[in-house]
Amino acid sequence: MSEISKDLHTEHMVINMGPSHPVTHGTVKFLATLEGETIIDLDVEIGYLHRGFEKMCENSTWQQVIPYTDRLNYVSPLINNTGYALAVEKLLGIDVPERCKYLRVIACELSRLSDHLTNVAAAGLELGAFTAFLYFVEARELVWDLIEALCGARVTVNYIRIGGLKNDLPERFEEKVKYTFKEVRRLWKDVDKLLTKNRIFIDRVRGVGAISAEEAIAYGFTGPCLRACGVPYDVRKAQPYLVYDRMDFEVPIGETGDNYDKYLVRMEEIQQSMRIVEQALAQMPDGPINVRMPQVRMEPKEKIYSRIDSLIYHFKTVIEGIKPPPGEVYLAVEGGNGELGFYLVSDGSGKPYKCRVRPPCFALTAAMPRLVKGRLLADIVPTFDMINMIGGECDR
Amino acid sequence: MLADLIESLAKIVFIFTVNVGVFAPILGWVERKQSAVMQDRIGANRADILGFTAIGLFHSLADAVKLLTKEDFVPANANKFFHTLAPFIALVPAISAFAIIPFGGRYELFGREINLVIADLDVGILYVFALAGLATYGTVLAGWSSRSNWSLLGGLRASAQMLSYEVAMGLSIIGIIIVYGSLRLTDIGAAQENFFRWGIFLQPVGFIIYMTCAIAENKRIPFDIPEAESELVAGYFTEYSGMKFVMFWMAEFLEMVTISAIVTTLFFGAWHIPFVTDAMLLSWFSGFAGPNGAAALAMAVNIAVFFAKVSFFIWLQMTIRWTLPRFRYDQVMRMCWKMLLPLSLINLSITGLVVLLL
Amino acid sequence: MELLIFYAFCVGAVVSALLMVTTKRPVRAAMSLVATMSFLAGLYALLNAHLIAVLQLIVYAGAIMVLFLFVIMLLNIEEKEGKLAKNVFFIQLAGTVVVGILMVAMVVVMNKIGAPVAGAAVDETFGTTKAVGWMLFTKYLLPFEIASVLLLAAIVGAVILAKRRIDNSKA
Amino acid sequence: MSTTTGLGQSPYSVQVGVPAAVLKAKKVRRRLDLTLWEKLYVAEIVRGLVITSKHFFINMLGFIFPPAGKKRKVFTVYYPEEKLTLPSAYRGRPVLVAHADGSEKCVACGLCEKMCPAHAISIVAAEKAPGERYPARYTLDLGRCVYCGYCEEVCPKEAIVMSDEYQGLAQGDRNLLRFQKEQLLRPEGKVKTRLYFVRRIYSKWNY
Repeated sequence: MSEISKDLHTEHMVINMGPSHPVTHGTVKFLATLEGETIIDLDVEIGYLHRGFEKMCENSTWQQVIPYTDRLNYVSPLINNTGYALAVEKLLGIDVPERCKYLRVIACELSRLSDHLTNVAAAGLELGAFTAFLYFVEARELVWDLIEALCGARVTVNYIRIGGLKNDLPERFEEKVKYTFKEVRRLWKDVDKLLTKNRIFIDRVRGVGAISAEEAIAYGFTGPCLRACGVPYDVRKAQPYLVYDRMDFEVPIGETGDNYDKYLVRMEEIQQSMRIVEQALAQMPDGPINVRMPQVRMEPKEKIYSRIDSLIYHFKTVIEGIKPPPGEVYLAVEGGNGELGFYLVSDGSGKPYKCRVRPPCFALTAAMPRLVKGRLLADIVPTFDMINMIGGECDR
Repeated sequence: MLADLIESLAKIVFIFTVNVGVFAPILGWVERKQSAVMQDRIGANRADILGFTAIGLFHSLADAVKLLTKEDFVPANANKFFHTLAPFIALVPAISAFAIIPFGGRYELFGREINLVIADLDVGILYVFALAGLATYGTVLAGWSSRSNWSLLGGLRASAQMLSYEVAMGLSIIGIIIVYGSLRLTDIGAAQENFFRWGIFLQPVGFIIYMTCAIAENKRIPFDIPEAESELVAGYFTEYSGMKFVMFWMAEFLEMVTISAIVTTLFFGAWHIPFVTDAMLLSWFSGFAGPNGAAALAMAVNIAVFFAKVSFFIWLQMTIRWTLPRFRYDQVMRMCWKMLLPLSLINLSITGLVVLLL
Repeated sequence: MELLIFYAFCVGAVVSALLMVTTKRPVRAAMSLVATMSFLAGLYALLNAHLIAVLQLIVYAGAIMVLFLFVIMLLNIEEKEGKLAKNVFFIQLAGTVVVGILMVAMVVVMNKIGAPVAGAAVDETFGTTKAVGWMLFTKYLLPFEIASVLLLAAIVGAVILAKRRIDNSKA
Repeated sequence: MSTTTGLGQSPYSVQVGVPAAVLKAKKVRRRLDLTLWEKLYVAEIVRGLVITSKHFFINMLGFIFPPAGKKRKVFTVYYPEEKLTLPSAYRGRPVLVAHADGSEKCVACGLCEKMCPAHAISIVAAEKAPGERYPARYTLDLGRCVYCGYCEEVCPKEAIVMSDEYQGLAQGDRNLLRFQKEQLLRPEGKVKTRLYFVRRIYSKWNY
């Protein structure tokens, strides 16, 4: 070591990215140690959005949990609703009618559509491509219009019920879907042209945040981030729930697991989701949407107004709650970010004894230091965007 | 002597009004409105005077009032002197760069020869580079004096980027200088009377390099890494508010106008309409307006054409800004030193060779 | 009028140069130097040497001083007093003596040579880009080329020195 | 790590027991290398500019010559002047339904209070006449309400429904958001469509 460099006074710069920083949407803090602009250490601090979801569930009846699940991954709330409802139904050992299953598939895929649109758009926004962001937000707005027509709200949907659904399809829904998907496909093409082959965008995302399939599995990756590594794992295919086994769709996979692959996988999944919705609408049979079990799903209003036995059941179900048999159950659905699991324990009372959520983005966020260490400060941006951490889901 | 003074004063007042009075405030509105229309939105349309909104134009007025009355916040640890000085250093070169840009031809009006340029300097375009070099201090000092990590990183990035791109920018212009054989912008402008001798046909590569470097020098997307809001919050002006913030903002817009004006002058025929020479204009107008009236009308046409071209390039820069994602820090530097600099050197030597052989 | 501006620039240059020397804060000193450079550029411009003025701004104020500032910022030198602060009095005394001697020498030299020539004394093309370029590439071609080779050598040397240091620190 | 190595040899489908044909994996990486033309930046940048300026000019035309029946081509809504047409499923602020004589339909059974996930409803019940209950006080804290629509769903008397009102909910004082019975009461005619919607969606497809 020469004399000069011995005296040379260098020190690392420690910066706090977040919790309120433009890139840390979802409220998270990165404690980054920089050498120049290179990240030599990164610490992720989560928990800024902790609401005590799991504890809250223990103090509410089984039905009351559903609005809470809306707030888990607030970009794709319908999938959370579905996952929870399916888990409770598994606990109860009941099966919902055919039409309900198809409607749930449609709801889930619309939600996934809005999730991926938001994610890709936000990634573009944070890399500076504001116009691409707004094109996809426009598309998402159209999808949300569909969701609003279906559920009555855009984000806090509260649509899926244990043993059924809140309501049936609104009038002229197929027409709206047709119009919306035409527009979404047009905007998808525009964004594809703006970003996919743009050298600036490719330079920013390709090779950044790459991870091998083995390591990704070891970290507990699921969803688009795992598929980007080349593993065709999709809960909809691996353990088909609802009627996904009747749908014809492909699982897009990448090669290296870098941000470019994650982007491409999400872009492709937008297309696949639209295909699934169209197929489900075409195949959907007529029939009931709720199970005929007054102790689980309330009776039609007219019966409640007119018949005393229905009314008594209604009161009992609401006040005491649904009473699944004691036991425990784990059920996973394919959420917007990956495998969204619900682990429920029942002690036979009207309230969950334990409701634990396996959030897909928790494992992804945990891998952030591995993904960006040794890279430049600016690489946090696309990597974190493609991980798509949602505070509500990660912190619960 | 007095007439000279009046003439140059008139020109200064004209340019100052056009730049600071018209372009700077309106560009804020244009940026919002144009990006909105590009992105299928409506954009600013709320500010009104007596219920009259003028498609949102009053927003620039409202912005000005708001920002002027806003608290001028200086961080506790900041170096107050340089923190205050920095925005001025950033703004002054942006305003004064326009002095050497000709916005019209040379005409005889009431027996006086009037040249539509404030200062017809012999060194011409180099003056702009000198001012661009000084503008660097604004950002560097702003980044340093704020005593914030984000500002410091932004200031460091800004100084490295602006220094590097100045080199490539200078070299890209030399091709044009060789072709027209003058540094004087009025000469270059006058030489482009012939449509087929416009700079864009003679130096297409030079145009692309210059445009790239100029946008980089102005620190706008895709080269806005010194202020990249998703990485550095707002880079070197993170800690600025109120009037000082506006000065950076205005400097950016004025630089945009200057860049457009230089591109127009060097590459797109300055004040000329394709296939129409100034003499033709004069002969057309003198038919009904007399010699003085014809000169005045021709001057007006020149100015209108020049600013129309400038407006187009402003539109183009805005479109670029709202279309592209931004580079990464190392990619910006690599692009400058490994792509633009060699490219401009090659362009330069080829131009020199061709000029020598012809 | 022009003379007034000339003197104003002179005073500015001297004052900022003095500030540069006396201030103990690195950034302030660097910025004073920038101011000196700018005033000098103004002086050149008033002396009809436009090209030199602009080059002064581009090269010294625009590029080299930015690098100075860059380094100062990177090293994050605090606004501390220098090590010599203890013997302020002697240093000031010594400085005064040296400056005084220089002043006297300058006055003597000035008297010998005579007053600086006025701007009007030179011919029309003085200081234009063409004239300077012509001189540079004909009469002073050899010194010009030698200077450029010297600079190249300096750059290569700097790179080599910097590189070796990094290698050493790794080993 | 050691348990997951060797993934390259055995496809993942074998591990999860799903045949590869079912998974229908589709490679998305279209090309590994960029062509020289794309490496030059310029072509793709120009393509991007063409797209955004296409939007720009179409929208500009849409502002100057709006399409028939609309004010402009972009679908942004000038909010206070123009309003969205809400779907029939829309859940706005919950309101109480009043009889024709102005008295509330509610019989203070307390189901909505019990079901409300946000504990926004509190009812104090009283009796008008023996056996005829009514809510002496009905407080709905709209600062807590999450608009889930459970109250409407469980009400056996069609006494509380989700209206299409969404304005006037921004207050500086939380106490102003504690709506009392009088503020919540709406005549039956005003919420007729919603009542019809609720009755229909619950009966049409339930069985």
